[in-house]
Amino acid sequence: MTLVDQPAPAAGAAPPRRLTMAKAMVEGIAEEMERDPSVFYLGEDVGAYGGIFGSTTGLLEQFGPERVLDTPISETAFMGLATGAAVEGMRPVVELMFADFFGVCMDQIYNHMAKIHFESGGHVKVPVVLTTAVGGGYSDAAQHSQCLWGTFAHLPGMKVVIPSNPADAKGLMIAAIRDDNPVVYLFHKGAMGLAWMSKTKRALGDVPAGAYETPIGTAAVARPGRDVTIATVSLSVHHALDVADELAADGVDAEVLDLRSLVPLDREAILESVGRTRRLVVVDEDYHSFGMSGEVVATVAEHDLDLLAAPPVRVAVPDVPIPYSRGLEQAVLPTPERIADAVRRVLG
Amino acid sequence: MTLVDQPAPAAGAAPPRRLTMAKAMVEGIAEEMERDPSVFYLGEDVGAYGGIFGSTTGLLEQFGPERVLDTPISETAFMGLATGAAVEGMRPVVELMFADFFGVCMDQIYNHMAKIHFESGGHVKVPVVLTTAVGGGYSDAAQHSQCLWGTFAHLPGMKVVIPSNPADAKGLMIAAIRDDNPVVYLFHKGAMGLAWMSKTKRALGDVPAGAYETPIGTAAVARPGRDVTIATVSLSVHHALDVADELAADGVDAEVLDLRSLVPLDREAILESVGRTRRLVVVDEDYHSFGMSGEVVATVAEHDLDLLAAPPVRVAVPDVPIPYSRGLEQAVLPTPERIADAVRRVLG
Amino acid sequence: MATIAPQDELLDAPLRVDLYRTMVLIRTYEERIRQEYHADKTPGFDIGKGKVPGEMHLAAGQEPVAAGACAHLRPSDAVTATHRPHHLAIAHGVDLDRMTAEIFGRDGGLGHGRGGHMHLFDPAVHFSCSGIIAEGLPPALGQAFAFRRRGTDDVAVAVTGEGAANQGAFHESLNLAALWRLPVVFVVEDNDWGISVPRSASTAVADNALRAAGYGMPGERIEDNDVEGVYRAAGRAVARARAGDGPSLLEVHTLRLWGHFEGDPQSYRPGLATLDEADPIPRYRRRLLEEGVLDEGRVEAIAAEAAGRVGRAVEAALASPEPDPATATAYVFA
Amino acid sequence: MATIAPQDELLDAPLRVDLYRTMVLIRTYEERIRQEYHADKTPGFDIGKGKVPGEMHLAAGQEPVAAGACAHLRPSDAVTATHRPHHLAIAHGVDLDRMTAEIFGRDGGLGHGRGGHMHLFDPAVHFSCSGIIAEGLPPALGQAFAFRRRGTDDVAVAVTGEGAANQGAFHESLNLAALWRLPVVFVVEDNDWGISVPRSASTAVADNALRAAGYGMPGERIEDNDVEGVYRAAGRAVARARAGDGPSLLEVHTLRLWGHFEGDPQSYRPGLATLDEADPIPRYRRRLLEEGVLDEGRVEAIAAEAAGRVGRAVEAALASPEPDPATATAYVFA
Ligand SMILES: Cc1ncc(C[n+]2csc(CCOP(=O)(O)OP(=O)(O)O)c2C)c(N)n1
Ligand SMILES: Cc1ncc(C[n+]2csc(CCOP(=O)(O)OP(=O)(O)O)c2C)c(N)n1
Ligand SMILES: [Mg+2]
Ligand SMILES: [Mg+2]
Repeated sequence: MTLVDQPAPAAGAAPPRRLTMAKAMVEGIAEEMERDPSVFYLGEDVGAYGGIFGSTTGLLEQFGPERVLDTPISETAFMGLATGAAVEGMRPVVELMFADFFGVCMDQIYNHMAKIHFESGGHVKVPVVLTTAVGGGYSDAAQHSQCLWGTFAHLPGMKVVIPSNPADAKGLMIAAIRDDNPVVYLFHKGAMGLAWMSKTKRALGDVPAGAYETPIGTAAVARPGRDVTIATVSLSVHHALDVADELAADGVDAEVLDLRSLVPLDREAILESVGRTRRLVVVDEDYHSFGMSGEVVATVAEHDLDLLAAPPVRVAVPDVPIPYSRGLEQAVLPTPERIADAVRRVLG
Repeated sequence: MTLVDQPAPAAGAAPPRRLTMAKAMVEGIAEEMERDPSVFYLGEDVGAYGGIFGSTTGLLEQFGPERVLDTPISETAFMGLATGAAVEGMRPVVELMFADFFGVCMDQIYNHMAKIHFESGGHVKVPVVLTTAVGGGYSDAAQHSQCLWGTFAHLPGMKVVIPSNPADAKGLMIAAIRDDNPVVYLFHKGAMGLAWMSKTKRALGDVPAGAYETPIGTAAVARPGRDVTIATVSLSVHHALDVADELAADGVDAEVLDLRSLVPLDREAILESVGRTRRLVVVDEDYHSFGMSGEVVATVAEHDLDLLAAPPVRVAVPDVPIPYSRGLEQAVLPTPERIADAVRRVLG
Repeated sequence: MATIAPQDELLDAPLRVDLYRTMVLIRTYEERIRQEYHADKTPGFDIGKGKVPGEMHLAAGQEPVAAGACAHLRPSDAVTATHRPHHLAIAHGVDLDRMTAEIFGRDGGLGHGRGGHMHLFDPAVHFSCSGIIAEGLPPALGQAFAFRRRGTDDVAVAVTGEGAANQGAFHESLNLAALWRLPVVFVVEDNDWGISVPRSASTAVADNALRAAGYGMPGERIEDNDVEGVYRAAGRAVARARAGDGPSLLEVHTLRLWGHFEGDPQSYRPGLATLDEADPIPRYRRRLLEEGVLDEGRVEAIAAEAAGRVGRAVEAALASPEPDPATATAYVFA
Repeated sequence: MATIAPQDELLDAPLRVDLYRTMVLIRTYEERIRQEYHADKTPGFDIGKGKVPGEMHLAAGQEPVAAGACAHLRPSDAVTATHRPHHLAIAHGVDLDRMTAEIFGRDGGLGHGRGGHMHLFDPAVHFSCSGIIAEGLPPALGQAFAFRRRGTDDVAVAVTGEGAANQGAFHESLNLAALWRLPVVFVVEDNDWGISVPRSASTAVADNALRAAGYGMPGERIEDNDVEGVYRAAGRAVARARAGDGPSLLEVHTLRLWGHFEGDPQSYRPGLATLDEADPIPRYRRRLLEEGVLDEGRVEAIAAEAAGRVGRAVEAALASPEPDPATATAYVFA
């Protein structure tokens, strides 16, 4: 009975290692902190606790309190501190405990972190990584279960990356830290492989040792297929893969496209995949309207209507706050059942 | 040389009157304040100043400082005050001076104002109207020129209305005040008819005297046409009408659909119009990606791909903060030139 | 509402028994919730499983704050709590059956199962809470504003943790409440911790009451987790608010007896072994026994009464149906 | 950086002349900007028209704050200003030509015409500003943090208005800076007004220095818009920050001589007619003349020098080309 994971095994173990997404993320941070003294991590409960969702487990022990800093519950102040430190050449990684809390510090994020580079005509760089936990599925209700990537992706000036698996979690973290721009890094609690939360069988994955970058702005074909493209991100990639496996038994060959990054959005990969499968299902754990699902559909429609053999289908949270009660929450999340239904629908 | 408008003429004048959008908005507020003692207005510089953009001119004189309250620059506190007062049965209208400032108080808006009704299982009502100024075009740069309606519309629990003309400004205000839900009311500075800002010829309009409601969630055909649907909101409605007039000379008959409300979005009206014209241009002064333009396109695409004879075209701010310099700003705004180009493109 | 005894006089015996009874009811309730919460999460703690899923923040040790402050309130007064709301809800008289049903995610809950334990709204007693740090304060200002406009002398009690006192919302709320002389009583529950972060690592001053001066309002810190100290100080603050003299700030040095949330290993926390010695309930019981205000029989009766009440609440909750998933999108708009 | 004279000693004459010279340069600059701003907006004021469009917030009357505080700084120190930034930018040595080009929206501007007058960034002297109330403070903390990490004794001076002192960001920034002993000097420019709202209608206390106690840092209010008072107080605060002893809060009672922004009718403001009497520049000039630190010739030379410098800046700005609209989407990402 614990909400804390064990620290990752000591570095130096030979590849391939199977790690949880949390451990892979921490490994990426730790390797960059070793390489570059200007990298530091700050946020709430990221020190002794190791991050409520295991995002910093072991970092305090390894790097000490000068580089792994617990902050007061003052998101505006410490988010801005990260921005200012980045302006002066440091490379902060700053954690917002839940994405749901963005509203207490959004001005720092989108009016400052995201805009200073532009306003300065390119003269000032703001290399911050903003890490934050997203997603529901464990009855944490309306203020602690949201994904909100559509909100971040709508506002210019920040890159937005969303790893779904351990290898990408490490590679995108390294790429984000090395990027000279603000990068919002959204990790799904349900995909972190935490001991105290239900896991999918895909929560563990092979993670290369040593430094590598997963390119920001490049989607990945998580499963190639011919009949339909399921475009999605984050935990829903796992669900989509499960659904694809299940539908394969019925002779349906679904392609799962893990977008991995919303800004930049790999529109070419979407068009290429849909160009082959000619059918599109977008799965989005964020709210339905005015977000990712609409953007992906519009990307295809405005490019070439003939690409699509059937109207695209969206599976998202139907514009309702996330309800607490399990049955209600499951009814609004993009569950495997809803994804499978959508695939069947788009196949006609 | 003044940034303040004159107060509206005394009530009782016979209809039809031609009013600016600012005066029509104020008239709606004033009539509701007279009718319902639980209505009050609060915000920064809404008292003696009369609202930086004329949203409250004359209200202090008419209703006194108990019902028209200047606040400290503490958006989180006074936004929440509005929510709490609404919970207790009052009907506050609360002004956020510029929509661009949402980030200093977004938690109050979307985690409280917008969610309390749901979290309470419908037992608590939150009848707040959140008024805020949007839009650029006068070189107010990256922190004072945004529209951001996509951001508000993405998050469930708030209605989002956007008047483009004086009659709707009054009717939507009255409807918003009487609505039992939080309603975000976005008024475009460039459409208010302010003496100190460039105006389109459509800044003045006939406004009925007395109380009437413009239904929330209903789009309006601002100009009927057969060849193409230009779906848009706010100041861009004026530009679209200008473009339609101009193109009529070339024999193009454009329909201009003023969505007026993003939540609820009148999807039927979009489908009905596009069903007739079979061509769609979406004009959106908000950022291009993950917002309104994508949602409107997706609404059509997911309904019936055959509705469209050509790929839809979006005219929006190309995911760049609003630049200061006039030439740069005009290059990123959805100007009449860009709209006309898009219409020509969609007509093939 | 009993009259407030001066600092050096003993409080009335019946009042002291009431304070004790409230604390016992709260503790009994939270022990039961804790048990129900963990009951079906084994083997292997899984936060999303069981009859009561999700995060669970219990207030064991903080009962003196709730009992002492809410003793001055009537149902028409408002109380705003945090992510850790049960003690205040119970002390302020929130419907226990429907609150419990909400915690169990049932349709008969305060929020028809939509809200959960961090989102309890009972309009009958003007109770609300929020899971966002310090952001419950601003709506309390609005309630107070509405009370004054309505011409009543009702007040709003707005509670946060010491960690929350470093949020911007705290500052803005205190300034605005003072400026507009709103009938608000701000209560900071200083339990020394904000999750794993000790007060010394979050707050630049040792006493939040010091901050009251920055808003021109009275500030007072109550040491020792003393329910009677809270009662007296809250009495002054509530009276001041009712009289139209504006807000006050109280900080109570209290105790988080258990983890931040259930499942918190508290490995960051020294002195865990001896924590129970500081439990305010046995301490107060011993004192009332010594002073002859309680006897063993009365103690047992109070415990039995609490157990009975809590048992009935849990039974009622479990008897309420799960919400129908087909209604999952209901209640977004009125 | 002159050494700081004790409170009762006169400042050195050359320093006093420097303070005066800085104030004159600022005023000369702002008078010229005001003139350019309005020049081509007539007939009928149109905010979006002219060589300098958009909102324009000038700091006439607040020169003592900038001159007094920045006199202690070196280019490696940071200054963060608000929507009203010119006086601080000039006093801290921001490149005047490129700043002016930015205000005129030219490609040679500090931000290639992207930023405008509320968004001036000059990394060479660590200068920045923001149009969002109080939200410039948190980044200043980060600059101070980086300076300390780098092992220098550089400091960050973070400036806001008195209206801004009621924003949450103000509170959070002061607490965090104090907690981490960051080398920050917070300066509140109290010009009595937040647009049309007088201080009494925004702030629950008469003196923001009182709030410093809530963060365990020294607080000091400088009355009378006195440049030498600012100089002395800022000297103490900067020295403290350089020594590693943490932040301080200064509030200066200053004067908004003109409207909130250009075009502000100020109909809400009493005493407009006599405002010029309080202008700090003639006042300081008279004093220096009386005390023999300046003579008329020197005064004229300083004025001429300022006019020359400002003239050259405006010329340079006007010589810079407009940005190419084809590059409108540049600089979103590095
Ligand atoms: C704005 C915001 N930031 C962070 C959190 C996460 N969080 C929940 S409780 C908590 C600690 C609160 O500490 P305190 O205010 O002392 O209350 P306590 O838990 O001790 O009762 C934190 C950081 C949150 N809910 N909201
Ligand atoms: C968060 C936010 N709210 C409101 C505004 C609009 N606004 C710009 S300046 C100003 C007044 C600021 O007053 P003060 O801090 O005293 O500075 P001054 O203008 O007097 O220099 C306001 C309300 C803003 N820019 N940002
Ligand atoms: Mg605490
Ligand atoms: Mg001011």
